[in-house]
Amino acid sequence: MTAFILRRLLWLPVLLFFISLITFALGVYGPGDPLQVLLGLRANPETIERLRREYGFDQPFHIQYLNYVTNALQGNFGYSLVKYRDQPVGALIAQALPVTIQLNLVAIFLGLGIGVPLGLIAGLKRDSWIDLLIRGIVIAGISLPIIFLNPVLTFLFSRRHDLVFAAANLKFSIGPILPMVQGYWDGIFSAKVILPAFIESLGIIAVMTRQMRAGMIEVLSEDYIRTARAKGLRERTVILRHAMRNALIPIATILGLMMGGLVAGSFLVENWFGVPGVGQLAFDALFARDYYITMALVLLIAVAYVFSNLVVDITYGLLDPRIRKA
Amino acid sequence: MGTLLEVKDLRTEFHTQDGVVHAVNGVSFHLDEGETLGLVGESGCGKSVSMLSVMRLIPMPPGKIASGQVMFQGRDLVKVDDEEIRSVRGNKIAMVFQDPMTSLNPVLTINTQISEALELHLGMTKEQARKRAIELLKMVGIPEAEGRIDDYPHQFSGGMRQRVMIAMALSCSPQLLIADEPTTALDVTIQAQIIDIVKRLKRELGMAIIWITHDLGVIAGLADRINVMYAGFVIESASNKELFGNPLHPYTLGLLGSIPRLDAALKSKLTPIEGLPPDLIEMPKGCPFYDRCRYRTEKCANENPALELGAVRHWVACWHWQDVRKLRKQ
Amino acid sequence: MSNSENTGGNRWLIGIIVILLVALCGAVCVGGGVLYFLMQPGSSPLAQPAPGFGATPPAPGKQPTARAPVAPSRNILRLPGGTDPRTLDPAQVNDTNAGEYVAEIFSGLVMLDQNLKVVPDIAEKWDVSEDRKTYTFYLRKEVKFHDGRPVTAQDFKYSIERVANPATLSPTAENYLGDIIGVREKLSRKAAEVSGVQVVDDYTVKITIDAPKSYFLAKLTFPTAYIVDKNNVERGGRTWTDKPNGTGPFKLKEYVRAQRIILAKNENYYGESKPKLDEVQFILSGGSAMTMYENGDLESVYVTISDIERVSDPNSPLNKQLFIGPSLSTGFIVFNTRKPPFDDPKVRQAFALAIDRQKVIDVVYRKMPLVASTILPPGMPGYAEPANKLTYDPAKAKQLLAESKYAGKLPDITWTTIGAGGSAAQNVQVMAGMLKDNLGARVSIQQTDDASFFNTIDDPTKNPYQMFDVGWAADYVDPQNFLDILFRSTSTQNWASYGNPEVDKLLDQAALEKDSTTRFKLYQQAEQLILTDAPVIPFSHSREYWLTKPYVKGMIYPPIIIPRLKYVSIER
Amino acid sequence: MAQSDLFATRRQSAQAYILRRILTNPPAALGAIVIGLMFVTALFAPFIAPYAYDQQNLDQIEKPPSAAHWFGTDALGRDMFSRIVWGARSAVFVILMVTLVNLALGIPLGALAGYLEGWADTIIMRVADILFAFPGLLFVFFVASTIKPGVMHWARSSGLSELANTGYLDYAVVILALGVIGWAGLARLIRAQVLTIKQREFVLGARAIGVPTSRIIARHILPNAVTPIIVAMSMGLGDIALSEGYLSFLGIGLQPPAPSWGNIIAENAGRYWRQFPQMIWLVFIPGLVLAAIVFAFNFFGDGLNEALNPEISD
Repeated sequence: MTAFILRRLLWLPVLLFFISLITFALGVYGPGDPLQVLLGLRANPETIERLRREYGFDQPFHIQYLNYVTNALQGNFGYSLVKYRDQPVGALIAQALPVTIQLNLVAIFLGLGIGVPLGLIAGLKRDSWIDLLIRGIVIAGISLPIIFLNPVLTFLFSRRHDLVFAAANLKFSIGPILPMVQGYWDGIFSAKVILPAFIESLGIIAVMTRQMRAGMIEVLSEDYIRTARAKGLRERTVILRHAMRNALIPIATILGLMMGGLVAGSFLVENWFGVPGVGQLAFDALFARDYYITMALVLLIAVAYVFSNLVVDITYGLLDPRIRKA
Repeated sequence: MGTLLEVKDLRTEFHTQDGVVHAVNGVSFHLDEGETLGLVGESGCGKSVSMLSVMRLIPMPPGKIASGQVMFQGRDLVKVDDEEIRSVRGNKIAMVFQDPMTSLNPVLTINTQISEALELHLGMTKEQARKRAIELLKMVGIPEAEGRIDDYPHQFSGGMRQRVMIAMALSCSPQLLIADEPTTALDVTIQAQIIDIVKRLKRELGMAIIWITHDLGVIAGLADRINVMYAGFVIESASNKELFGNPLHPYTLGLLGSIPRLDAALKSKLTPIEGLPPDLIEMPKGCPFYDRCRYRTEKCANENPALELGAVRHWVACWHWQDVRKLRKQ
Repeated sequence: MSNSENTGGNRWLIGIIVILLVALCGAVCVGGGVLYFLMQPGSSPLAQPAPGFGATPPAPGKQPTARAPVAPSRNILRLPGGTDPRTLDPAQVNDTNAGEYVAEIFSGLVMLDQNLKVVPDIAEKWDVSEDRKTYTFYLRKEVKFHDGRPVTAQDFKYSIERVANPATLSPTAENYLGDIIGVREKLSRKAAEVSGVQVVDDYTVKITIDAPKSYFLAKLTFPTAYIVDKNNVERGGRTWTDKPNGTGPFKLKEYVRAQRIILAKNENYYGESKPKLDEVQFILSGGSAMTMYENGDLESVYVTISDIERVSDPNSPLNKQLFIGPSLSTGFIVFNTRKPPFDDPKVRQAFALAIDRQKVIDVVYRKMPLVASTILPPGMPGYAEPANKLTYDPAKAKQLLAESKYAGKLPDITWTTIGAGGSAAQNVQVMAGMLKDNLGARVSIQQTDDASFFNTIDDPTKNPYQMFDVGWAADYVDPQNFLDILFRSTSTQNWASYGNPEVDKLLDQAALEKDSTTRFKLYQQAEQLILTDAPVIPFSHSREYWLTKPYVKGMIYPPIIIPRLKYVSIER
Repeated sequence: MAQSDLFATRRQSAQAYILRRILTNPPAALGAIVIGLMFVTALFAPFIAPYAYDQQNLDQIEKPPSAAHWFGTDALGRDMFSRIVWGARSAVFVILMVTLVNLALGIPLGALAGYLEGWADTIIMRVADILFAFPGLLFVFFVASTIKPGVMHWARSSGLSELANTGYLDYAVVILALGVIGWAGLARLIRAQVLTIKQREFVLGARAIGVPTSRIIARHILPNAVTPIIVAMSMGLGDIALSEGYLSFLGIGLQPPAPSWGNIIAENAGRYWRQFPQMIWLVFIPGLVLAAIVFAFNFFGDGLNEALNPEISD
């Protein structure tokens, strides 16, 4: 096990080297110059040349890259070039990261809380109308484009709707269900988190439901479930203790892998709802060619990915005794 | 001895995308207390399904018990509510399955799996159940039972797991043990050990046993009576001695012919039955064995024979059992 | 519950119950929402449009009538902040978004007043030498930084030296201070000190520039020349602006990135107009500003295109709170005169006449900007009503095209435009449609990001774009800022690659002319020549539309960065 | 187990069996119909659309649906129905091309990785890992926004400005970006298949008699991996349609006035999301059309999956 972990950790620097090299090259040689974004229409060739020189952008690529790596190894990931001029990239990410992680955690909890029971029911009632309905809803959830859900859901929940039933001569209004959708970000304990988290959780719900359904179907056809039933156990016990535990093992794996995605925000959602997270930072950085930010984010995601994989492999054994003791 | 279990005209169907599979087609038999009944037939003949139907363990849907009665201690197990059938399962009737490798839950300890039935049916506390579980493991011959009680199934060998299964089945001292090919997945020496254990425990505990197998050789040393099944029908039913000494159904005859016998090994070659069982979705209206039968006539194609008495306590479902007996004697 | 559950079933059961409850809530929300949407009978009279994607992230809104405006308990002004300012460092400011904050926190020797005239600020007066190259500024003696330290001439000197220090990486040093002798030398590391700025005594400073330039004082009003505190900068390191110590009418009280910026009154402000507000809060993220304004969460707000029709309606209560001001900017459609077919002036003129600009402005822009017929925007000194208004005339356009050398063989044209979203190019789409209908021109649209766009058009000799649209807003109030920068043949911002020796000559004369009336006349002559050659089509002059609560007095939205909040007061 | 014997499949041709299973699965059949409709619409767009997609009528803006304009008109007075019909053509084109690129990259790379193992496997799979590690859309966006100006500039400077003007390059960029990202999943799948199949007797036998590697892969291994590929691809098509929408929404994809569902939503969602009646036809209809297609692909893929693997395996 130790050797396995070590091997994985040794692979990390190699991965980081290649990723950083590629992103750095895209930043340096890619089109669009951050200084040009900074200077906008008032770009003065003299100014551009001076800034390039002072930033060291006129140096050969390998020197620039080495400088970057040297600084990065000392914990200095550069300074924002355009978007938050002169702010240390590390500090910017440190501000955005908790927001995104919190939002993603809420989304994952929503996804688990909705997806697992739905998958459980669908799996238990395989091929019944309720199974069909659940699968339909779940697939609809991931089929609705975010760019469509954003405006429609905000419209639905954040304003007053006057309902008129002319036939019955009825007229009433439903006030905004989520008035807190607007205003600035207040952390995950404000109502503002609900819509973005819900939209982000749709994909997770789909994954969880599908996995849980397939898992339940598979597990329920296992011999040991029949054994459990033959013991006269309550169906509840059979499902909760015998079936669900086995069906949840792959769910745990997926969850572990999702932990790697915690650090990446959905910029479509964050942008629309004004969530000051990583997604928005990445979006702004990409558009502004603020490539030190982009690079740091890319490296962060890579590290998170490697570690989440490692953690999954290690904890997998804890969940499944077959692997634990093997 | 009184009757423990009486099955009358049991029919089980599976509703699949391809059509209705008629797995069990009006099986009737009875079992006395302490009796050992062998249930014999090829794979897919409905022997397992009929027993799963008795315990109502058929997956529903797609399965469905279409009709019939399963009388057990004065109750019709087909009709009782879920709560009641559960109080029977594992308590009065227990079951041991074919593949010990997959029949134990991989993520629960042996203790949990044995104890849960004890706690449920006998109302034991955790400690009592654990003590009893250790006793049971000792009873089925698992060495160092105390040390192994908290192990997981994958830490046991196949034979040991089957012992655990038996211990689990016997935990509540059932009146009836249904053993669904418990030795098929094991190698020969282990098979013998398991059979010995079951024999010994039957002597000690006195429960009735229904032993399902496709291997007449296994059943010969075990059963008091044997039911032969084919395509969802019981086609012959007789005592152990009678069946082996006086088989009346062509299919039974074929089965007996396919057992390698030490004394006959040199003289006659093995004669497996040619052909395949009928399509259970589109059942032939006549005798199900028609296609493969050496004695078939026009009548066999059109009418399905019912069980009739062919000898003392010996029932057979064949239009031509008399011919079979004659031919066999020649 | 039976005993069997006790071996571990409980945890699962509780878990399942919790999970089901959560799921139920989710299902109810979704189901209810869908149901309730389906029941929606039709138009809501209170529909509120929002800004488009890209500019400001649109965010959900509340119903205006849902809540009565809550008056702030203190003397606090709340404004929409839009996106985060790029910087709060005067040396780094080059956009209005950042400039708005910096102009309140810091100040310089001179400033622009509400009428955009250069007036004394930290300098109480100044002398200009006979050759108009040397300026002597006399500083007020009572000026103090926010921390109480008095401001002296050395502080000004330090500030200029800092901007000119190449390590400061100022993006505006050349543009705004490049006229001062020594600044360019120091920027290129050829000199250690800016020789053009000399400290005469603690309260007198002398600035020498390289040529008599009438717009020099106007340039000095830009944040680049603001005074910063040496201790503050040197102790604060690269992020010293987290706690800026300025001289302006307001101090930075709090800045939470992407959330809010709060400015507080500078009690020791030296100027004549003392700040009257205790606090100004800029809300940076989330929320549609318009909705927040209507809910009483903001005291003043910009009006965007989505709301303009509603607000312009004289019956709307909001109409009385609406103000409109010029923005000193012009939007242009630029032809690359080195690329066919736009090397022929007749084609350019034909294109100009084939676009119904009024219609575009009416439909796409909901009449917000003014149709432009001149390069200089109204409000700019030297602006004159144009003789020829370039009225839409498809017949004449066809005729001009037929007279051109591309008659009957007009090549395909690509119109490049800045676009970050799929919705960005509506104006261009409409105009391309008009060119197709009126001239049979096949115009395709290519959106590009602003970085590549600026990069490309700022190098006119290599610019591959045939046709593009771009806007220009005044940096300082002088026609030179439009005509000289955009149309002199040697300028890097000569986007159209336009070259007319006559125009160049007029621009040279105007730059040196002392008498402003004559000077503006010269600029007008140049403008006429340019319009005739039509390297660009002036398209629109945008206007600022804003709403202000009636209890807020003195609120302005000037077209140029000026300290404006000190004029504002709340009176109920 | 006795049960599985009971369900012994009746003998019939595999294709007919799969087809029947899909057609008897209502959601999958519905999906197939919607997908078919989209293809037909795409193919016959010029005949179906009553107006040109870019025909403006500035006097008829934001009109609600009517007999003349089934889906109403947008802010420039263009017929929404025609735009959505033409949008189907963009969607189909992108979906097909991206799938081709994915297959062209994923199959050879996955097969090589699985067959050769060793360092080739390590390199290919690590690259796939990296692609997998990143949030898909962000990565596509990163690639697209990075390569687009480059491609445009290259096209113009190498005398292909005609091409740059036609809009084919917009398609090319979208296709390239989505294609470059999308192969990783496919390659993983194929590698896993190859690793399994390669141990089978017929492959070992082929190798024993000296059949060259390339032929073993092409003749023996790939045909056996077809089923999972089909399932994976059919599930992925919906994602491609969505991603194209997002890219266009962000302005990197197809350029207006060329209609794509993404840029139709983008044009209207930002502006009309609070104006109720306009929202119905300017936001709701295009959004639901895009959703319906993705929905159809997902259900079809699900049905196909079940048809091909009756006993659901993970």
